[in-house]
Amino acid sequence: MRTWITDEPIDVSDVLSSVGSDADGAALLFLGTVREQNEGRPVQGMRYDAYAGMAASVLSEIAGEAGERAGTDRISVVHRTGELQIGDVSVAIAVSSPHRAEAFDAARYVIEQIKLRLPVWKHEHYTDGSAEWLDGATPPAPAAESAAVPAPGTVKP
Amino acid sequence: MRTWITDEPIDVSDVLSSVGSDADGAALLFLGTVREQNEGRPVQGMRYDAYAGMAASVLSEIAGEAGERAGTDRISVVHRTGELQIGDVSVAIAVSSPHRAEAFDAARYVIEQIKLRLPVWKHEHYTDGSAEWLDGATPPAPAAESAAVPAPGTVKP
Amino acid sequence: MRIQLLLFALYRDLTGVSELDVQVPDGATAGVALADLRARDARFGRLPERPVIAINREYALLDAPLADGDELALLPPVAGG
Amino acid sequence: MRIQLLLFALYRDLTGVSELDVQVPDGATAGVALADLRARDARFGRLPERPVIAINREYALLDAPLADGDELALLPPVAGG
Repeated sequence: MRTWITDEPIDVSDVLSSVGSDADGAALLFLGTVREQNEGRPVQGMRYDAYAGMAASVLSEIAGEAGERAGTDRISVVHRTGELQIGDVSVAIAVSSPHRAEAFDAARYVIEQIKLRLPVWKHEHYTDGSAEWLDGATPPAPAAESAAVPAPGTVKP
Repeated sequence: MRTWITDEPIDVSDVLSSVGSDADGAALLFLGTVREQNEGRPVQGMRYDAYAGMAASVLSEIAGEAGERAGTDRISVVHRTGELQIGDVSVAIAVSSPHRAEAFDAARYVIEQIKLRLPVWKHEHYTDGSAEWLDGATPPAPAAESAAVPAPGTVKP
Repeated sequence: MRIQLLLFALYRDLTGVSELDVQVPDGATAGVALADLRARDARFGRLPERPVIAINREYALLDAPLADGDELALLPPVAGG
Repeated sequence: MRIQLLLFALYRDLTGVSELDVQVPDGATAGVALADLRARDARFGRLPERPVIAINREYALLDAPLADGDELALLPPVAGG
């Protein structure tokens, strides 16, 4: 399991080759890339801002959850920050697992959770010189403090 | 759209880089690899036999269907034949599309249809020297000949 | 008429035949051609009675008619991927 | 007590503040601390009343209590990927 946030270009071959094992019959690599237009507006580029310290731990949590669901620890996820051009890779997710369904499910879970929970923001620049923060998702509220405290007698040693 | 059958090792970077466009925000690469065991039996290697001429056209059909479903023509699929070792890539599927759901769906469709319809057979060799043809899928029956003939008046010019 | 018969994988192992140029009754369907072969050549008796087939590289039904020069392939359950 | 306040993206643009070391009432929840800030500093009036927050890099509820030295982040809707 390897997760990181970087402001350097993502080496996708490196991400892919960090997963895989003789026990695995399936490997999957997902890439998110910057598109040339968004809802019809021609895009010049995109700046990704992150709450870097928190993003690193959220990304690691997400990968851990995906690995648990899929029964594999061969998961690598990297998210880019900084100024990106059209076609640049903003996120790369690699998973390998004994069977294909798990690899698909895990990669899909990671990208959906990234969009839902990762503290990252996109500042899109348009060819007309304007720029905008893209609409985002409201992360699920954490469990209330009181609910997180185990009831007496339920604490595991 | 690029599909082919090969008895040479698959260059996965090449397959991945054959998809992608400035219009696409998602790219996906799926790899099938030879596992070290199958239902508990230690595997030495695998020979893939194909009805090559037919496999090429079925693969092209499958990719066409996936592209139509996903609304993208950025799909590459290659299937390997011949003797493979543990870890060797037997199939590589790359798809890119404007949004992620389509890329996931198309790649998944291609691999499921390959397993269902591609005239390829696996001869698995075990470390104890034995070998076996793997159980396969029965491809869906084609439509009956009569059903394929359009009713009078329904023929498009 | 003559057709080109192709066998693969397990069916090749069962019969010892991979490719065969054979005479079949004029106007025979694939099913009739196979029954005819089975009656004449014991090796084909080792195959399932209703195998999946392809005619000229396309999946076909056993009741599809054959034409002279067709390529008829007998396909064991497939296992790509 | 003092906390470290962090703002990102749109919230940073709206307030002109990215990072601020601030005094908040002892024992305040995050919500109370924000209300206090809003009362004292007009810039924070431009933010939504109930933003998503993180305390010490974990998502938290506005009624979560703060401790001296905590890092309180105000997070606009996120857009990773």
